[in-house]
Amino acid sequence: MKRVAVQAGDFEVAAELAALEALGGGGVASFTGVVRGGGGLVALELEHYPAMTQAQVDRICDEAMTRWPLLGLSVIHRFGRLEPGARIVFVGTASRHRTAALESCAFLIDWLKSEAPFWKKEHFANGATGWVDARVEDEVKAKGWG
Amino acid sequence: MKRVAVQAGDFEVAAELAALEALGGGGVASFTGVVRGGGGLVALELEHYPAMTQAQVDRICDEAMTRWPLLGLSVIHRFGRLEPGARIVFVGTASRHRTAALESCAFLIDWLKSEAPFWKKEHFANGATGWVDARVEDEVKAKGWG
Amino acid sequence: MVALTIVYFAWVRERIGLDEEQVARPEMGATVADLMAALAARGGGYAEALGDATRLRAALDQRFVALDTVIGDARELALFPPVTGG
Amino acid sequence: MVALTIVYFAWVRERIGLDEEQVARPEMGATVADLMAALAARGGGYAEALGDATRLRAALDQRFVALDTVIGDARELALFPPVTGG
Repeated sequence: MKRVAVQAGDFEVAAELAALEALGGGGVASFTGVVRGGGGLVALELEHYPAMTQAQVDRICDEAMTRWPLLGLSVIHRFGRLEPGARIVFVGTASRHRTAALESCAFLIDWLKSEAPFWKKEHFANGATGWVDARVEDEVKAKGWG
Repeated sequence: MKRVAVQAGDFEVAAELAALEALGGGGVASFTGVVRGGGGLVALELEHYPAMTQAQVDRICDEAMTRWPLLGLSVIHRFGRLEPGARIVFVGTASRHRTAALESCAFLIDWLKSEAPFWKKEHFANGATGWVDARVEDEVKAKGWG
Repeated sequence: MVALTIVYFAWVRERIGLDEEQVARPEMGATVADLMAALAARGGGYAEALGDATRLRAALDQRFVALDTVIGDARELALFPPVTGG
Repeated sequence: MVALTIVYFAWVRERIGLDEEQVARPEMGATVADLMAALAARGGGYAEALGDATRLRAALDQRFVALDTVIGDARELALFPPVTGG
């Protein structure tokens, strides 16, 4: 099972996890990224490269499936305007081996951060806006997977 | 937020994750262990040491909270008779840093495997039963956290 | 001094045929391993369950301890195989 | 040969003021960096957006490429800052 979705709308984490649990693998790992508030942030705007995004996320998932013995994975990435508390991204993996499930989950989120064509713009209460800078440590982390 | 439950009944993963997401941390990681079928297994029976279990799991959680900057965690471990497909254990962590959420989740499940007083007995369709042997690699993994 | 409660789990419990029992408190300085050896000397299920210390783990008053730990004034000793939770 | 489509994202798009445009296909052997320099030479928003190549990344036909990659017969070039998804 490989499920990849790039969408504006929210999603049900429970449904994704239930599908992964049903694969009978023994272990399901997940990571959910949520818009962090504070500092007067009113919204995060996620721009992406529609012609590329789905194929690129798909490629990252295929890479994870060749590296770890996974029974299934599910990756959902949202775009558009998201307010604090909203989910941005979900990664779920199922495997017979808990280490494979957890490591591939970490790999996928690291790779999404540095290899998926999304850009975040912050909107603040005072009207200011700013594009989020890529963090060097994210690129280092993704490269760390070799 | 620290939630520890040792219980016979099932639980709602969605509710646990929602509580962790609501902490506003940015990242929520989880691991769910499910009874693996196959080989004629009809049930797994989980015995535990009631006077010790809750306190010991609590201690493992405190250890995770001193090692990583967590906003919250939730650990649920079931006991009693569980059929293939049933959830056994859930670990959820929330942090501002995705690495902290994912690593502490891996730490908690590794430690639960080697430091929580549970024992698994397998029941097979032909009436045979057998206690699951501890795996050396699990002890090595838990020790790997130092 | 009060008796010592011993609780057994998993196949240790099954082989001995008891969840729990009270025993006379061992002499001062006795370790968990010493008591295990004394129990194993009873033969039968005790020998089967406790004969090979390398396969066993212990807790004193609900804390994991090494088998060479002195029992002292602990109230409860638990004997069991390595844990397999998670 | 058909024109080359260039698509812009994030602050590159904002500074140039365009989502996408068609340009004459650069001469054979030209790299992404060569084209970026030519576009920056237009001045204004182009210079602001594309003047510092170290801050930019590119994709040719929806595949990430290094800036010294030859454009060749690619149909679509994307120029953008380092990605910040996840």
